[in-house]
Amino acid sequence: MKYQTQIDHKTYQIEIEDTGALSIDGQAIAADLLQVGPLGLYSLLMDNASVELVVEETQQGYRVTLGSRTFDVRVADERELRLSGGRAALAAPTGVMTIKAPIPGLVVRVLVRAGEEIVEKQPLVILEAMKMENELRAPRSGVITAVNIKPGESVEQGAALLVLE
Amino acid sequence: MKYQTQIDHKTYQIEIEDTGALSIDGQAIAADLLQVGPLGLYSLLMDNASVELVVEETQQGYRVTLGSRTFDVRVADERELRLSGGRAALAAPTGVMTIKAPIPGLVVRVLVRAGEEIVEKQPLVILEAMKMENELRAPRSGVITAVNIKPGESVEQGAALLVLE
Amino acid sequence: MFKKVLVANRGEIAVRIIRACQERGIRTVAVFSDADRTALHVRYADEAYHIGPPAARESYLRGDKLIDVARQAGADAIHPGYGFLAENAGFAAAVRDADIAFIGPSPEAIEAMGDKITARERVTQAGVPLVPGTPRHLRDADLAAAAAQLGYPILVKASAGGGGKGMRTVADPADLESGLAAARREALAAFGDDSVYLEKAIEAARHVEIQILADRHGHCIHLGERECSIQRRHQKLVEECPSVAVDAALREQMGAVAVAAAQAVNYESAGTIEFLLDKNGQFYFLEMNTRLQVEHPVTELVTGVDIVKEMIRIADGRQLRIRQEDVHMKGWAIECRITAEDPENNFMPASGKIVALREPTGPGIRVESGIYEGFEVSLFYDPMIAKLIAYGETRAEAILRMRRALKEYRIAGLKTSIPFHMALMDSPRFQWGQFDTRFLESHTAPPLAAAQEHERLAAIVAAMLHHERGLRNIAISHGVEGEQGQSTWRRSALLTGMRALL
Amino acid sequence: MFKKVLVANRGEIAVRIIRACQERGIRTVAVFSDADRTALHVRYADEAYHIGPPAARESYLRGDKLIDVARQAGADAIHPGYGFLAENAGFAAAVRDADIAFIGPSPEAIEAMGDKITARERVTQAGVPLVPGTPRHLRDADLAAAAAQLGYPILVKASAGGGGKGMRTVADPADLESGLAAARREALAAFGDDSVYLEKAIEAARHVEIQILADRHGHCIHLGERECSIQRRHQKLVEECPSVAVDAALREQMGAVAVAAAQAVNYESAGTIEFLLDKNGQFYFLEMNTRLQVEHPVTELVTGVDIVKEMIRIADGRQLRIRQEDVHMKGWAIECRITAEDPENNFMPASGKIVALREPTGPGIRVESGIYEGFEVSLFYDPMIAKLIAYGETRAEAILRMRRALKEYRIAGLKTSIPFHMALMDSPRFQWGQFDTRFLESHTAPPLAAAQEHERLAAIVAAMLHHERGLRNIAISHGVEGEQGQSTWRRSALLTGMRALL
Repeated sequence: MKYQTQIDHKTYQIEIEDTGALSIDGQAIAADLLQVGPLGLYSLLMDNASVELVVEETQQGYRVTLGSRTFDVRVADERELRLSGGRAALAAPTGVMTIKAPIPGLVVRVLVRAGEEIVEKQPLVILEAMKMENELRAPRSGVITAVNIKPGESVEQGAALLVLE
Repeated sequence: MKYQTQIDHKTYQIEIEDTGALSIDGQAIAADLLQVGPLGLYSLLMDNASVELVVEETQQGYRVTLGSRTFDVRVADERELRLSGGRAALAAPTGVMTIKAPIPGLVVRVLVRAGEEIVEKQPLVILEAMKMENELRAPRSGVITAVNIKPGESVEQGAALLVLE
Repeated sequence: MFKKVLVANRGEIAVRIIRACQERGIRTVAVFSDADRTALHVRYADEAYHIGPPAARESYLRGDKLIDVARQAGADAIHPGYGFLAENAGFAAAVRDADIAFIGPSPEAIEAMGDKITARERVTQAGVPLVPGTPRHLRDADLAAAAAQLGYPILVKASAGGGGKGMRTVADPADLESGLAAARREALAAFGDDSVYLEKAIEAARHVEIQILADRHGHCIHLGERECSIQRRHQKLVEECPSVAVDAALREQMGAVAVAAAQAVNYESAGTIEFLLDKNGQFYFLEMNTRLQVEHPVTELVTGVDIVKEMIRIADGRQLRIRQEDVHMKGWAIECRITAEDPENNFMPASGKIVALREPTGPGIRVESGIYEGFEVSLFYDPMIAKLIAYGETRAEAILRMRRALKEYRIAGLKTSIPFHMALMDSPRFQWGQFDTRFLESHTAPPLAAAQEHERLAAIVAAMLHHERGLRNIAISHGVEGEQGQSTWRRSALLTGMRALL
Repeated sequence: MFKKVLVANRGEIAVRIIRACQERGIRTVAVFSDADRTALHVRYADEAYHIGPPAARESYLRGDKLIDVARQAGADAIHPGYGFLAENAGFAAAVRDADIAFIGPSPEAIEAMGDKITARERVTQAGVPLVPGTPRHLRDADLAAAAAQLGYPILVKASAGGGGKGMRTVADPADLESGLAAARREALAAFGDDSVYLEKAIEAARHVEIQILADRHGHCIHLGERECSIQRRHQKLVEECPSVAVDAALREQMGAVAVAAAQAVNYESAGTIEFLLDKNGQFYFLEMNTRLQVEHPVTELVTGVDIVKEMIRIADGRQLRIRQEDVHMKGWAIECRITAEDPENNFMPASGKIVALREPTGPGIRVESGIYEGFEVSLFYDPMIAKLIAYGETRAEAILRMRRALKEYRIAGLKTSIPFHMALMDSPRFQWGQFDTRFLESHTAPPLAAAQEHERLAAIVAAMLHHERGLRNIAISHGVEGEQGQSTWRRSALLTGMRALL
């Protein structure tokens, strides 16, 4: 079985045979993966290198934490790749996206207007919570199509603040 | 609902009402029990006393560990009590019982013969394991009806050593 | 000695105090809000009482309820921990009026040091050096004039403040107006008082504080300094004892000044005098924290003194057990505050259930934790969920132990500050001890470890899990169910791995 | 310095050594049997290699495989830990022949001290006092004659032995024959050699041992004593540093003798000289353990020296970093060996899956553990699964901390020695320091805490769980699922509990 995995903008081709033999971008490796403990903690031995990882399933795929870094990994298998004609299966999410409040708080500043074009990681809203100001940044580039809040408003956790298209 | 619980030879009458109100041997208490963590660890607040317990379900009922002590508790509800006519529901196990090897090892000595009457906690077999001699004792009084092993024999964990009636 | 102590707090510090009581044979009473019924402090205490809804103002800040519980439980003393009511003079007075011992200083001392202006007046009479500054309650126009006189850069601070809230640095006169407005807004939100004052900003300054212990019989000693310059928005993230910037002579000098400051308010109990230390070895009084400090463990490890137990003894009216000459500093300790915040996203507070937890152990490692596997971290309280403290013979050994322990730490389910701490421990400037309180401004994003190989591993693991799920369409086989090592991966990998060996 | 160390062991000691290497920036290689694929030492190491089936003789005792793995992994040193091959001179020689550094003494030193008769001969020449005894390889008749001459009670010991295996005390000449037979049988089973010898039994003796460190440049120092008298069947259960029975003068005297014993075999690395100490302060050489000792952490806490890191430095050919006069003992440390054994059933070995685990933390507590939640404890290896070490300013504080920590420890799924340790810490004779190696014979069943109230609580909890299961016929509601506090119990209890407060 062939898989295509994508992390940020980098793609890896992984093949796993029925025997369990595994290769990445054509290079064979010995990989041994076991869950340890009741929850998403895994022990991986890859060519005898020992690594512990935390894996959580997300809507888009898998969130893998190892060392001090977290990676969001999307995986497509052969069938999904065929159906979508290659890379498209793993394209970045597009379409309408609602920016929600990750924490409850007071809107101190709104840094964008409806209709404004924005780029990934651009600051959008300043939210005060825990008596500290927190900056919300754009998860991806796009156009702001709606602004549902104004400064001075209190918002609950999960409240829809902006719409991004 | 009324419950009768038994630990060793002591019996407690516990009543739990639909409101959650609880009494033990006629004395009302406020009890708040919550599981904490993924497995059998519980936090109990009883009249504001805070206790942490580990509870495991066993064939006979519940094994409750708190502080340094472990209690095997048998519980019968109203219906079970009616059916069995009171205390009988919680009588000690009788009938045929197989004494099994709790660990694999070498049988060093057999201290009882078939037909011998024994009392609870009497030593039955010396089993050498981990290079140390370990004494198996009688779980209850009765008569040994079969001896399946002899000194010098190696036994696996769980092997039937003796039969007690 | 006290028979029963009520701990008027939650989280790691409540657990810390409960442990100290247990180690003195004193029974303990915990209090909890609806959010904390299963929290560790409730489970570790002998008794626990519910005090209200999650919001602190309806539970942990309700002094009346806490005193009611203490009466009901028959507690003869209350330890306030830090935060919440720890520096509330009214609460300390109410506890005293209820004929219950307050394990901390007198209401008078709390009040004197709690008001920064009064504090400055009191300590300056005792010969404690101050940063040049203004009185409070000035109007913005007067503050602007004073600022021009003091010289920029200048610091705007909340009169009622603490913990860096409502604090602002202004480098340019043009920014003063907006800086004052922002500081007043934050101060009002945090303390219900928008009064601010100014201080000359000390450049390249370190935040160094002195731990003191004082009994009610006139004895007061210090336990050396703590280095707390690693701060973000005036919030401490990492502390150590001792400080690379303090030698024995300076320690003696700062210690004597700290003792004088404490004695200026007839201080009793443990307390901390915070100083700014500039690059020339000049130091200036900042404020006194009239309570147990978050970072007290680093001092405990280096001096061998259990500060919480000493507080209990002092509140019981005993004389100090140790004299200044009995205090010996040995080794080096570093503390990392583990917070539920995302260091890769501007330290955004995080909430959620802790789905997996493994705390580091082993030589030289101390963990002070308020969490467990299954605990729900909410946004109701301070984001600090645990403290990791490493002790070593030398600073290098402590740093290396901290790195090792951070690497062992597993908290899954929410973002934490651990990646920040790992990057900091790898930072050469931190390792060399070359930093001041602005270190994180100039080094805001310490580079995270290059992770090319890690990214590849993450890709492989995701594909393997996807494969296993797809193939079997059942849950991933768990290594811990049944025999260790039941998985298709295991068998194939062992076959591969064994070939070279056998 | 070494680039990569292979740790030829498992469990807590493998984790301990891996941590020391990480704290020195050395890469680590773990080895594992089929039973240990997911063990902590495998997960904490940088690399891990499979070496065979669970049985130690097919995996951890296979020196050839270990050396093959070291070569394959490019390891330049091997640390053997304790047990397994740690005192196997042949293995140490094979490692040396493979041009890999052995982090331990020379094969010659291991061999000299491994044979008890040779050891006695070598150290006696260095002026080390011995317990009067016989040569080995005597026939039973000669042993009987020698016993009569030495005087009863007498000790029968295995020539090849260690760890108390094959050891017997005989008080009456009539029991000598059966005692010899039993000892020979155990010795044969344990060591493949039924040769035994006799020693005069020292009554009311304590087991006190001296930790030494020696480099290859002729420097040898000691790190003070450890008290190890709390033993069951000659297996240590609890150790402390220092010993209540040793004062500064005796420490100096025993330390000097221990250094002489080590130098008699040109010893290099960490090692331990075990003594019997009688009530008059006379001490006798028992044996030398030519390896890292299980109980090394108590010495580390009191002296501040990381013994494992020192072993690595010494094996790298460095000179000792500290001189005798740099060794200062401060505070008190106690270690409890947490074993998978049932103390209420004659210490029967226990096996099973650890379904819940919470290790104690906080001030003065160190845990050295080889287990995790989900780990399967098998009967293949030593039953010691973890060590709990408490440190305090005084012995009393250490004991109180140990009690507190034992109370916090939760290991569910199998029986452990924790209840034994809790009872021991409550024993007045232990608290007063009045014990010798026979303490547990005369105090075999320290009374477990009176548990009338606990029994009642157990009854209530069982009825509540039974009720909840019966009523709903669904799984017990978990406090940790969804919001904290979702249970019928909770609501009713809070109603009850709140009435008094509001």
